[in-house]
Amino acid sequence: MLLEQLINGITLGSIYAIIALGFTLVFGVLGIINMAHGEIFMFGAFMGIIVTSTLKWPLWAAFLVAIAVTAILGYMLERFALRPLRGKQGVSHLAPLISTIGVSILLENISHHLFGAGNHPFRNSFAEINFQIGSITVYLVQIIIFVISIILMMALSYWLLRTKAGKALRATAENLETASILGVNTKKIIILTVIIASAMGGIAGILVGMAFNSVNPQMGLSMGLKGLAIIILGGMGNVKGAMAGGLILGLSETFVVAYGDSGYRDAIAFIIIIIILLVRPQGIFGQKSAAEGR
Amino acid sequence: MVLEIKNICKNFGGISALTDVSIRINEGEIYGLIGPNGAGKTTMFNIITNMFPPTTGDITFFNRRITGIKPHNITDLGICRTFQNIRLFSQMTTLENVMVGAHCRSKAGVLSGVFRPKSQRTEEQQIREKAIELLELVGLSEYHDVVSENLAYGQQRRLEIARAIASDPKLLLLDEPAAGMNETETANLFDLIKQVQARGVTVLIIEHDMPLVMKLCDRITVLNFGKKLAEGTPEEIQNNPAVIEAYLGSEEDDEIA
Amino acid sequence: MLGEFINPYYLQIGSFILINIILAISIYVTLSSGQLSLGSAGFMGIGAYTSALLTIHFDLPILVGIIAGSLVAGICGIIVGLPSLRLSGVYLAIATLGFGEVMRVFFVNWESVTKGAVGLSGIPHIGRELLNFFRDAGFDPSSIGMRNNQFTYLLVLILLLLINIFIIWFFVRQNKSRVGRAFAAIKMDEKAAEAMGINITYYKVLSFTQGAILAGFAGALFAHVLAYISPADFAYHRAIEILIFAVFGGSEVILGAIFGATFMTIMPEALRFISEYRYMIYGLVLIFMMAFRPQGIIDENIMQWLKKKLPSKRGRSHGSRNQKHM
Amino acid sequence: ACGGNSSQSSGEGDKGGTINAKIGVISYLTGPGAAYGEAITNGFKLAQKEINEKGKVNIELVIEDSAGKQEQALSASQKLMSDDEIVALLGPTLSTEMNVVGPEADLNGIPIMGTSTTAEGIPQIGEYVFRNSIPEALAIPVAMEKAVKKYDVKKVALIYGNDDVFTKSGFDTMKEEVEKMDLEVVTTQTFQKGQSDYNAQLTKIKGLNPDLILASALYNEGAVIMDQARKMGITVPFVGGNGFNSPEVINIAGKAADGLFVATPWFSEKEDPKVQEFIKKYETEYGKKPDQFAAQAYDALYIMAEGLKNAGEADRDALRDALAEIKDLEGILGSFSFDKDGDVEMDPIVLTIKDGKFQIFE
Amino acid sequence: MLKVTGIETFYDKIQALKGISLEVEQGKIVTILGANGAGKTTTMKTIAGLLKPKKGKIEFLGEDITGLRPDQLLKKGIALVPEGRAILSSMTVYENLEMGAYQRNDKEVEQDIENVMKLFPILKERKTQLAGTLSGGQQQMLAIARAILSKPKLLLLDEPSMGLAPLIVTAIFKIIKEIKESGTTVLLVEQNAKQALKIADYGYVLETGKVIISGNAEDLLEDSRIVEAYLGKKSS
Ligand SMILES: Nc1ncnc2c1ncn2[C@@H]1O[C@H](COP(=O)(O)OP(=O)(O)OP(=O)(O)O)[C@@H](O)[C@H]1O
Ligand SMILES: Nc1ncnc2c1ncn2[C@@H]1O[C@H](COP(=O)(O)OP(=O)(O)OP(=O)(O)O)[C@@H](O)[C@H]1O
Ligand SMILES: CC(C)C[C@H](N)C(=O)O
Ligand SMILES: [Mg+2]
Ligand SMILES: [Mg+2]
Repeated sequence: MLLEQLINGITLGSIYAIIALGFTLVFGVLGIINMAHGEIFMFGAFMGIIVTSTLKWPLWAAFLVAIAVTAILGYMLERFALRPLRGKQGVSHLAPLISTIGVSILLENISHHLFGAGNHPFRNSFAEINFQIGSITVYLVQIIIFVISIILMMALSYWLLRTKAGKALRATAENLETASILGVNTKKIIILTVIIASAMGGIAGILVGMAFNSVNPQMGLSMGLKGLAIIILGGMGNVKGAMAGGLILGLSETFVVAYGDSGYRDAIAFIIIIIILLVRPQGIFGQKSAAEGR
Repeated sequence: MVLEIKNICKNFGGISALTDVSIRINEGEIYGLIGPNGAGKTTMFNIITNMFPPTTGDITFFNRRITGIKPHNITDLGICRTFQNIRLFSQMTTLENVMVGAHCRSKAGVLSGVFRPKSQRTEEQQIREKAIELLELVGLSEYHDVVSENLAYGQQRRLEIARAIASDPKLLLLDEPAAGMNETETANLFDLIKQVQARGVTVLIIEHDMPLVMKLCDRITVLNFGKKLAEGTPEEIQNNPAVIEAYLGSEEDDEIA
Repeated sequence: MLGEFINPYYLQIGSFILINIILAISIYVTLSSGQLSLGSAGFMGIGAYTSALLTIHFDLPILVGIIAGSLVAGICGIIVGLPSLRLSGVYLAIATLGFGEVMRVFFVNWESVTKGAVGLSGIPHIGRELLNFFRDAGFDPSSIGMRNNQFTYLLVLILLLLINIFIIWFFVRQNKSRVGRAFAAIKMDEKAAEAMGINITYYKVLSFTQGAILAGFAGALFAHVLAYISPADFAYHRAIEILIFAVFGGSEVILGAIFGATFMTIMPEALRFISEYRYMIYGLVLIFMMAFRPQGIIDENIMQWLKKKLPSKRGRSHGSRNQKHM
Repeated sequence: ACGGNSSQSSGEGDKGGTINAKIGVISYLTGPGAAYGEAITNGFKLAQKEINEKGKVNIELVIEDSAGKQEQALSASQKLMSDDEIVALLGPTLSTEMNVVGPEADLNGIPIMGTSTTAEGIPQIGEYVFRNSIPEALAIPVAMEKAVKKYDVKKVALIYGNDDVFTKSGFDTMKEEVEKMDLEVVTTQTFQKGQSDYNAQLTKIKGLNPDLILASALYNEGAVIMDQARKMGITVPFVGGNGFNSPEVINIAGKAADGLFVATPWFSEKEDPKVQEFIKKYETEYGKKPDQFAAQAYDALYIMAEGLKNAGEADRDALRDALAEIKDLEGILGSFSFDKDGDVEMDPIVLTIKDGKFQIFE
Repeated sequence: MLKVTGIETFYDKIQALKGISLEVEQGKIVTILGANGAGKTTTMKTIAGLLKPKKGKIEFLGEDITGLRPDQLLKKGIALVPEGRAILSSMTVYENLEMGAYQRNDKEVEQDIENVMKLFPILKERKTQLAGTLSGGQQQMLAIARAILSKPKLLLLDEPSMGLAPLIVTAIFKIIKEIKESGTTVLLVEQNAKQALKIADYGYVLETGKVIISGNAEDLLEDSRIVEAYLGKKSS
């Protein structure tokens, strides 16, 4: 039981973490909460279904198509919902929040229109591969999800902290103007970031589709909300924090169900963040901003 | 004695920004706080106004211990500051900025603000008149309805001073008020600070503009690496070899440049 | 006669607009001190449930229920507002959004009192109660040629309109006072405000609580206008919708919040004829408006322009940046 | 497919005794539950066409979207009610919406009939409120009894969506019935709308080894629950409510759907020619199989037509009285009558899924 | 090497530059003087590509560079130390320096970083401190050091001495001279008019967005208009 629940929790947590990484990346660079990330993720999941079930192509093609489509969506998001707001005078920090909410509403309704309202099954023989360990069934997909989330986290950490491009990205995050006079092509960096984040959402979408066999136009919302909770939990723009936050949330949701009252499952994410924020207002791994009384 | 700084130490992580600094400032003085970059001057201001607490040490203001008191209460007691990096309420007009400065000297709450009894109207009128007067003092009265972020740099610095004075401070803390000003503007600033002093306000000023400091201050403390290096009148400081070596440099250095 | 001019459908929409305006103002008030709170939906729920339960179980008059609902929401506002002081920006936004979610889950799970997801029905309806009152007084709406629902909704609308006028007046005046200046100062630079002697704890909690009271008040009205509430009414979507009202209309000035609430309530109704596409259009409108007017439809410049156009000295609404002219 | 305003009324001339009537429809057409609203309006339109062709009554439908939200449902109902020519309302889709719209319609004296609202207490809202959908309180016990008998059930586990009025009231019925039947409840689990991971709940259920799982869920969630349960190795049967009864369950869950029991008035394999004709027509018109909601809507419009015929005129009060009188009307769901409250009187049948197909469970 | 002709720059509708023309010769130090709000910073930002001029032309080494992005200009060899020390406060001192060499791919970067840290020893001491927690003056040094690391052909300095201690001001001017001697051309904006003119070869004086005086630095030092307006009565 315990072991089984642990596996459930880690699987869920890893998924949350991958989604949160996408949020964190965009927040880290643009200081914007991309409210449409959940919907982009949902589109990734639908691409998986279309490619494997409708077109009957192999699974790897599904990943490629999902990455391509979500990357394009990411580009369009940047082009039409974020770029017009950048560098304009008098733009309140709320504007990008609202325009990405607009994108999320639009995407949800488009997918509703294209794919219909209900759940779509993700049928794939790969999703059926499992091992029997004692009385416990472990699915290969679960292991893959965990591994991918770890790989993505490490790759992102390394990229941000050690590579030149990563540093340029952090510089852009902090101050667009400064980064540009240091020679960073900020426009390119921003597009790149949004595209990478979106593609990560696309990957997560397929993984979720395979793991839970349920894909619908609304799935972006609840996953998106969890993702938001996690980046706050871990500290905005912090890669390790996203991973840790994802696992904490996945495990605690699972254990609330296993040993507590499943009715409170949806609240647990926010109860945890409220508690953590009171102790560490900047999140578990977040840093306090410098320069107080100058 | 207006302000007594007793054995202040401040550590940030491993860096000790201030080590055992004591200063006593008398009523009516203009007191200078100078020293190399990173010596801990701004940090001292932050500790006096309790933006953060000292690691050890105490500060008393008119013999009252003010360490640990909330910043807004410190302003209430009569200490007000300006910032090294100008921090005006950028979207407000010049006049409104100064009126905010008078906040702690007025008391209208929500209900009287909304229902406007006589007392509130008189108070509001007084604040406004006072703000206008202060704008005149700093030479900004013609800009009263300009949004403050559209003011030129030097004007913003003067506005910050007006805003601080609006809180009727007994002690005014100025952090590099002359930074970014040319010499003519600096000369105007000198006159302004003198006028403030004439109103009975004690001034503690951080400044790197030596001609200004030497002309303006009655006494000066020099900090270096968080420690007190010297204290004295401008002449004493100017001729103190340790200060020259650490901070002022000699005229010859100047000529090499 | 009269009945022909009064379409309860429009009255109904009008009532929702007026309730939404109060909600938009609730977020505007918290924003005016620089705090982005997405807890409005939660406070709205608290107000709605409190008032509904009191009027259903204790037979209290609706008025008492509504006042109690606003107060309870206000108290919760203080309780949430105090610890939230340590948070700012998005952290605050998401923590308060979380508070709303927690409240919703709480309403769902506290079945013995809230009836869970089934919701509370049989809540006294303001209009119907008023109708009964008039009937008892010997007045029948048909005597002036109105049907029952026309009459009830007309009463509701008039009542809400009066409430709105008062609330707007109140916050416009507050804005122009010492308290309003303190809010604005905190919004622009918290540290500097503190250094100028403003008790930021007090003012931040004050504006947070005012927002909570307004949201609770709107929630209570909502309960007595719909006569039925369930936890789903106070979920994430509501919080986001309220945020959109304020930001879309322009979060800097109170008129923006009012305009936003009005526009965003009417739009889905006006688009009924293309029902399938109307939420797509809603999304597109958000994207485009933000691209063209990121500060919201109504901002300071428009206010200035309006003031010039309407030379009347008593402009109905001014923003935080008041008294441009002495 | 289902546009906003009004679909065409075909009868051109008022010959003889044709009764012309406008009926308002409030349906869930945008948002997560739009699939239900779509099936329902399709059912209405199909029936409308047939009825108008027969010529006795000529019905015009005015369809409004509620997006599944109470305020919108109320606005829509106000819009419809304020049109004096509209004699009755059909819908709204959800019980939550009906709880708001019902009292308003009752107050204004316009008959309203739910075709999919299955929660407790709906027809009791007022004299003018009716429904033709079988309430969960009627359907679920029947299915439970049969399943319990067949599998000799002693221990049950419950799982339900606790943030939705419909699944919650279905659960209440299940719980009541469990107590009546004296079964042991090993655990009660809940889930929330939009959730996609039920593994934690199911793992717990699995550990407690129930003989039967009672699941109050809409088909979207229900199908996924079954799928995940079977993957985990839970093999016991499921009993679900009316929301669970949809061909979509088989579509989503595949062979994992085997072992589901539901009680319903609607069975598509019934050898009644009326039923088969309906299915054929529906499929040619809309390209998919009708579900119970389409069927209930279809019957509902016939009930309205019958009421109008009996009332003899398109008048709200007359129609109400005529509706209340309706007895033993034959429809595709079977023989139909209203009880004294305006609730449906009908015996449901129990279906089970076997080999990927709904079958009558004997 | 730099030739600016008739540039006009706007902030929304406010015209900050009303047709500025100036020229910077290779290997020289040219200084721009002017009161607060005269348009000095705007000129620098326009040259560095942060602002786009509505009218006018900017040429660098004979090539039209009007309207290019800052990163493209840096590639061509124009680096800016902006007013108000735009350091990256959430990155460490060392990372800030690395960012200075962002466009370089040669192997000497590390060595060069060591060298500039010798120029400003405090930076070496605070290598791993977050730049945002440096004192005001330390930040200014970091900003200059960072710009040097991009090895520019033309260095634009906007009030580099602001907020610096007297000794450091002296040092900074010395460094500027050294930079020039090492072959980099410098365009310098200063409030400290006297010091600036002392090291400069040529000077321009701006007023409300226009050039009102220009000439050789020595001549300007003597110019009565300048003495009065910028060197103040009390120039020691
Ligand atoms: N939050 C902090 N964390 C770490 N170190 C800090 C922090 N704040 C200040 N310091 C360090 O404390 C020292 C003193 O800084 P302070 O700002 O007081 O200098 P200052 O004397 O005002 O210098 P300047 O004249 O350049 O403004 C500096 O070395 C600075 O790097
Ligand atoms: N972001 C801005 N928006 C609007 N007006 C601006 C902006 N920045 C500068 N200005 C205006 O443009 C004019 C020129 O400003 P600029 O900053 O170039 O002056 P400066 O010569 O650098 O002054 P200082 O010595 O204070 O740095 C000023 O009148 C200023 O008010
Ligand atoms: C469409 C159906 C699932 C509606 C459900 N029977 C209800 O009463 O809410
Ligand atoms: Mg300092
Ligand atoms: Mg400048």
